[in-house]
Amino acid sequence: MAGLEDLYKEIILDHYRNPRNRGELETPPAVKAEGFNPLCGDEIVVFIDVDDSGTIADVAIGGQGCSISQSSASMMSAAIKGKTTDEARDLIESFKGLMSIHEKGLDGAAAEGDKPDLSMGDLSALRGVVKFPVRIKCAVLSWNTLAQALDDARTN
Amino acid sequence: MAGLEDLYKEIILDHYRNPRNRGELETPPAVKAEGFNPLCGDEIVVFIDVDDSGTIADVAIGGQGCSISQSSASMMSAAIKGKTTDEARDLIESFKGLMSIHEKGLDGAAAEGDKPDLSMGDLSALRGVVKFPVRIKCAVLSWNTLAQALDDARTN
Amino acid sequence: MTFDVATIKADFPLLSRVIDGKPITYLDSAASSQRPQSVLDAMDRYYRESHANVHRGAYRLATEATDAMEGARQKIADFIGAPHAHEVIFTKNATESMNLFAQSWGRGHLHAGDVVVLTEMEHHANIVPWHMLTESIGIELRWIPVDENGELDLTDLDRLLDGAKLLSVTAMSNVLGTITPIKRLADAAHAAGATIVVDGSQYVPHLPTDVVDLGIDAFVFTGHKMLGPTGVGVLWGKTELLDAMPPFLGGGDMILQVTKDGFTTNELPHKFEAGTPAIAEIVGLGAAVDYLTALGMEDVRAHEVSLTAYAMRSLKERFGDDITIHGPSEPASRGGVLSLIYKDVHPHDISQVLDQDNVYVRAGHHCAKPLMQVMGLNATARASLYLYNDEADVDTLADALASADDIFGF
Amino acid sequence: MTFDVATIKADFPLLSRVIDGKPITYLDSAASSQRPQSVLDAMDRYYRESHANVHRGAYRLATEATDAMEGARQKIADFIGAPHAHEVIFTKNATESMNLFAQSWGRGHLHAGDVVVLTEMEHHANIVPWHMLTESIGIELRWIPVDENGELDLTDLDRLLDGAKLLSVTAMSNVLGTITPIKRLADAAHAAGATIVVDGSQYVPHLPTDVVDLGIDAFVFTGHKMLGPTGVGVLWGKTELLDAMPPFLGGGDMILQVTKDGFTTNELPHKFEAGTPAIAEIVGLGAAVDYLTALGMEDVRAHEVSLTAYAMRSLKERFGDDITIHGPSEPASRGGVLSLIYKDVHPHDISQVLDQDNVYVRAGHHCAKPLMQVMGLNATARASLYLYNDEADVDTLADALASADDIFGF
Ligand SMILES: Cc1ncc(COP(=O)(O)O)c(C=O)c1O
Ligand SMILES: Cc1ncc(COP(=O)(O)O)c(C=O)c1O
Repeated sequence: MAGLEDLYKEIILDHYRNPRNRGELETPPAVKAEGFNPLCGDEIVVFIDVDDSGTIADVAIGGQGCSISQSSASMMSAAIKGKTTDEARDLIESFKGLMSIHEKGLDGAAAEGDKPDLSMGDLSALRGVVKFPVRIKCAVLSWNTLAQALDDARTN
Repeated sequence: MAGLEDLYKEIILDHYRNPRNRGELETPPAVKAEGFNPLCGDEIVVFIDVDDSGTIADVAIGGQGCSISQSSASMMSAAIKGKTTDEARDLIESFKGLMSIHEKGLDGAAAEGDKPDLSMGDLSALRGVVKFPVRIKCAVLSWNTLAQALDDARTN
Repeated sequence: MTFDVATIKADFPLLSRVIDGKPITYLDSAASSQRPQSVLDAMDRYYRESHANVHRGAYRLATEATDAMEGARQKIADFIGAPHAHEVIFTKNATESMNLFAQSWGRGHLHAGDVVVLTEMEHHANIVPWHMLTESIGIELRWIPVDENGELDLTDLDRLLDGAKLLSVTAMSNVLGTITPIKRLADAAHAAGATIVVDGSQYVPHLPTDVVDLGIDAFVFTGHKMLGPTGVGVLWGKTELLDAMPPFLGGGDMILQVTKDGFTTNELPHKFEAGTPAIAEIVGLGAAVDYLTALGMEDVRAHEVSLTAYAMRSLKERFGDDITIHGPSEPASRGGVLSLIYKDVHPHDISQVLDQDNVYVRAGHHCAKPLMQVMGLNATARASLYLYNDEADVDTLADALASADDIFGF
Repeated sequence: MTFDVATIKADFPLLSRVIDGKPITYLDSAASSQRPQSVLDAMDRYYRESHANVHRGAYRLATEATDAMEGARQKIADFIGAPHAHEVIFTKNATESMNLFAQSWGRGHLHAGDVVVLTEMEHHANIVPWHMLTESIGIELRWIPVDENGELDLTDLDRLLDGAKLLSVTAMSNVLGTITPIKRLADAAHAAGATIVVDGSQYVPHLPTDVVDLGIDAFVFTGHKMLGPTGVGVLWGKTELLDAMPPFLGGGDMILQVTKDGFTTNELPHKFEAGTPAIAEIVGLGAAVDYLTALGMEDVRAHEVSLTAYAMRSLKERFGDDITIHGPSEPASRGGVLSLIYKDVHPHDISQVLDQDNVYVRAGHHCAKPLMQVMGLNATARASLYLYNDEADVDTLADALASADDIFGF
């Protein structure tokens, strides 16, 4: 059985206690997307401000949730700020690959995504989450919400 | 366990093979009531012609069903013809008493109604039905339909 | 694995029951089948080891329960060839499945005057929900007739489907055993621009099923007729179709958000599964599907065709014109549902006489009153065969039937 | 019979499970209870000996199955003080019961602009069905507020009920444990000319229940929270009320007559029980009620009040202001549902940490989002007590909770 130390890595708790980019952005120019985890009630609000060159100039995170959903959102915000929307989409894919236990089995070590080249930075600390399958939804919530925000930004 | 000879008494089979008062009566002056057993699909149609003195001057039985429902209807028709509506109601009560296993238990002998004085004639042959609880509904169907016809006759 | 009925029979505890010193002969599987020990064990194990409420808990037991339930959903999806497990919606029985479809799809798609096409051989579960929509919305029903052989008369099919919104049809009659030509009906419905939903309650337990191959849009069936427990049924539908349907029951698990002002719905399958599901029953149905898969549905079907052929042949040989077996005369185009008329003994009395010998058949209208009316019958005695029945069961039935002569004096 | 928790615990196979060398501490009975061996045995025996479809068969097994099911109906009627067994309608869970009531009674009695009164502490099962009627019929919802102590604020009750057609209210909150004053609410509803339906899902398992004494018109509850199996729930209603309601699901068993032109409905309870019922589950629920009756519901309640008092006292003593226990502070006016907030560890993380010690509590919104919003919370960690829990379980909870400090570094 997986130990809690696989889940609650120091860096995760750090992002939980000191969330990066916490707040709101004015809409417009920013777009806002909300995500819910209907099971546990976690809520994430993602604001992104995409400039004319397609770069995520600013990002802010709101909502409430557990250490995993909050830290994942915080790390995500740090990772995408200043990236292009295409890079952000690649990152979403990589992160979801990291979290996809179905294809990779439950062994955390083998759970690396198909694009391990993309620098995951702090995010790879979340790898241990796959050993706790119910928590995967927590980790992925902010990323799905970001995907929605990117879609909205495109159609605007 | 009860044997089939308790159920299929000779007199019952006789009424089944040669049903008395089979047919229809013209309505009006007769009243007609239909009864269904939703479980097995048995259908009984009862026609009664009540004269001004409150006597059941004529009766006819239609419908389709098993030996028990058909013979019970046939016996009933013979028993009520020429009786007053009040007497017919008493007979309904007596017959239902005979069939009421709930109060009397499953022992056929003890299942006699509270008014055993009323001459049940051939009808007492149906007493064995209480040993086959699912068949009680068959035996009682025509009597419930008669009760309905008597109600209708009164309101006419 | 060879198909050995004696071995199979031994898997079903109820079938070895002895009453008044005599073994029982269970010939009422079209009403409800029996269950193998493995299904009882799966449910028992679930309750003894892993029960907790599903989907909402983060702890070990809740995860085990959720995995057991979702694992069963996947098995059942595979069993009927459903492309996605989320297309398998759990209900309490086939009746609820059809009502869910009628109410939800109907509210979204049907308006006054719209036409729904049924057949004359439907079970009440596929009639009454549409009568209810006739009352509430004012739809119009059209009926595909049944011919003397007990098959659908498709002469006027195109005319009946013309302008129709929906065809709702059984894949196998529970009275006549008739297997209907679903692929052809699906093509005809789609050509007419209609959706097709199929009642597979009598089909899934007995034939290999592939909803994609059948070309249908939605499908309902029930657990207790396919070795599963009571209390669980299934609605399968194509993702797009289910996504476009409004919710049916409201409550926990089917929501994404609830406020005092309103709610939004969760994704499939949860959207249609309000409240605590029949978790143990779903697990049991998964085990039933495992049992059927291990036997092989092709072999189950082959066994039943040959047993049905034996039954039809031997009953006819023994009783000649004294017996009528309704439905298609060709065993290969029907299931093992034998609706019998014996001399002029009423079916209810037949059932009573057979009961004396622990031979269990059903007498009545089999929840198909419109069909009975078309056939000019009030009731039949129905003996239905399943994978655990053998020729000896058929012989016992014949012997017991003959004893009706003693009582009714022919 | 004295109330001996050790003996009781031994009746529940799951509670003796050992995981990773440690026993389990099950504190999630408000989500779903565990089952005693006698309930599992009753269902197993039913399947091994007496299973057949009910109500329609004349043979021995079908009679046994029907008697088992109808016997259970009578037991359940007696358990809640229902005057007639036919007033007990079996559904698949409390959620279906409430939807049945809302759809059927609602269609018969509610029109655009009519008012239905709920409370802010309802479970989604008693909110979403009414939102759905808001969408389809255009009814208006009013909400009885919840005060800081987690009790209903009845200051404005008469105004809220003024002109209302229905009051639908929980008898016990599944988040706060609050026991609501049903008798008083029933009187007020009736005085205002409104009907009252009560969600007894959290009440029936824990307190002696008498629907007549409560003075209510209809009542819903669910089997799996009261030692019964999954897949079965109950709607109780007064005969006149149920008689006046149109049918909900259409199909077999609920009809008297079906033709191609329409149908007529059967009498109670069949009118509301379309299709094959959850026979084994109903039998299991009957056995659960036998178990509860043998213990005595007065004693069950007394045990839970004293255990709740112990839990509230000992958690407060140990954690002081680091812990918040929501809901009424007086154990006698609440059930053993303890919604906890510990320091600023998120409830989901609490549940994860406790899971490490096999202590099972639920984290989340508990299907009561409007209440969470009123309370200004996003989630709670909920430990819920039942007849098989004891003070040692509470102590284990407290020890496991303290270990959160190690991880979250307080
Ligand atoms: C108060 C209350 N009402 C209704 C329900 C719904 O019960 P079920 O999920 O069995 O339908 C629950 C439990 O989830 C509950 O706690
Ligand atoms: C063809 C058919 N459809 C539907 C049903 C209804 O199944 P259930 O009673 O499990 O809802 C049955 C069985 O009774 C059936 O034979």
